[in-house]
Amino acid sequence: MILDERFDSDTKMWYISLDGEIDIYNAPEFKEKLHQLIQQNPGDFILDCDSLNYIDSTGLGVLISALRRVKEYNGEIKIRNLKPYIYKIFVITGLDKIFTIEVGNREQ
Amino acid sequence: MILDERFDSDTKMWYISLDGEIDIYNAPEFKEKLHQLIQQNPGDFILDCDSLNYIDSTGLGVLISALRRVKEYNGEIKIRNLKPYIYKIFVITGLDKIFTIEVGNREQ
Amino acid sequence: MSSDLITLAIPAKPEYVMIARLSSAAVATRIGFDVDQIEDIKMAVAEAIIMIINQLTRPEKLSISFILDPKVIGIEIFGEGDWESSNISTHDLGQAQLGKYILSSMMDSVKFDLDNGTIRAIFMHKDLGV
Amino acid sequence: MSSDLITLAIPAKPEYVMIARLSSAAVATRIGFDVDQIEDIKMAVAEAIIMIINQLTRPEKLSISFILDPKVIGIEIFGEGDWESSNISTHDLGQAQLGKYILSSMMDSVKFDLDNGTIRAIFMHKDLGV
Ligand SMILES: Nc1ncnc2c1ncn2[C@@H]1O[C@H](COP(=O)(O)OP(=O)(O)O)[C@@H](O)[C@H]1O
Ligand SMILES: Nc1ncnc2c1ncn2[C@@H]1O[C@H](COP(=O)(O)OP(=O)(O)O)[C@@H](O)[C@H]1O
Repeated sequence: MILDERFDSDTKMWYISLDGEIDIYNAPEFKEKLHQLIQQNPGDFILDCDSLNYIDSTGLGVLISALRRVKEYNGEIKIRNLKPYIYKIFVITGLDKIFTIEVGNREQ
Repeated sequence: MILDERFDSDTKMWYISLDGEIDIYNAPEFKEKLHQLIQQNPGDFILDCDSLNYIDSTGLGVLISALRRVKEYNGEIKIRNLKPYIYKIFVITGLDKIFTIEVGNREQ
Repeated sequence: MSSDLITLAIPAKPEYVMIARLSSAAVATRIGFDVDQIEDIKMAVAEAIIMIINQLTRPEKLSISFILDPKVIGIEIFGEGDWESSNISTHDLGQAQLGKYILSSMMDSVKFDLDNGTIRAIFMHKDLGV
Repeated sequence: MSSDLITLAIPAKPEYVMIARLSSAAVATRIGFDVDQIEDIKMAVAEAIIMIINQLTRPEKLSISFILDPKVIGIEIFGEGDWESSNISTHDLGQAQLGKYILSSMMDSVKFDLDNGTIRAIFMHKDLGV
């Protein structure tokens, strides 16, 4: 789920690496964790999804919920290195328009 | 199942690479194929199991059936590069005693 | 030739949805779907289950039937438990909307069996398309 | 707390055994078994199914139940179809012997439900062992 988290106090950015699966089973824990990080340091978020293999609508809901909170202080959530079939899910659901999705810098 | 087959006419040996899964579903095809190779060139067999991920009792039965035929002309079947958990199945069933199993030359 | 039927029943708990997902992938593999189609089917089954679980106030059991024909997979998902049509929050509605987008783009058809506005069962199918 | 139950039913045809195998792996993963134990459980389920299929003269359906407790998996496999106790060849007996060796070493217990010398159902269990 969350493989790694690091707050850069110079740029006020959270660097989060996601991995494995985010689904109806672990989404509540993921939500709690993200909200906790937002409270701890209300900065921008970079979510590195290089090792993320699966996310369902519950996981997407958590991202939306986090985005709402981050928007409250005019922050943003950037999503990076999505695998093609996960990127497809963001497009299908229209979430590619509300998150800043960086495409094309996926090294492989 | 059978990834690759090659008969060396100098040494009178069949080099067979197995891959994937050999189970109740494809065992009949595997049996037919082995018997056909035995008829074509009654030589010794080297079965390279480096890419074999799964074999069930039906697949083992095919190997036993092939061994019986090969023994008729005093040939042998050598099994090479078994993955540890597949080697375990040969030991459990006692088949490690009727086949020539080469251990330890598995490069990884 | 009549269709082959595979059925799976799991407790309607989040920790078991993954089992339905992986079993669906195995079924889809056997029919001959390609890697992307298998991903779609896994995802659709999971979303359908999530939708049904979210509508039940006391989810108990989920039954998933796979109806297999040479080039088509039909999937029926049915939930057992208590539910009320009134208990759906806007939060859940947003969630359900996400699920519906995903379902309808992953499968070739999706039908909802509604009971008083609540989804009780979902039928969907996907063609092999070759 | 009572056990959770997962059931899977497949047509008793060789091409579907793989689905039971992969579903068993998913169930075992969820309980927390390690990679080797999951391999054992997959293999045991497949061997039990093969044994039952081989005893049926006209195999129809296989039902697999997984009874889940926090640290134990119980598996019951039951076959439907016609069978006669007389039709088992020595070839099949050799095959069955291989299967029995595998089953008994992969699982912590194995029980055969015999009807006139023929296996109708197989019950087995494995402990998580931690
Ligand atoms: N397209 C959408 N736009 C906005 N919100 C959505 C959309 N789809 C779903 N939602 C819902 O918004 C929810 C997150 O918003 P929020 O109400 O802030 O959640 P929470 O109160 O749990 O933090 C998600 O759970 C999601 O279900
Ligand atoms: N431990 C064993 N030793 C010898 N044969 C065995 C043993 N276990 C099983 N067999 C059976 O021997 C069969 C292969 O022998 P064989 O009668 O030559 O088969 P076929 O007639 O199909 O070629 C296998 O299908 C297998 O079931």
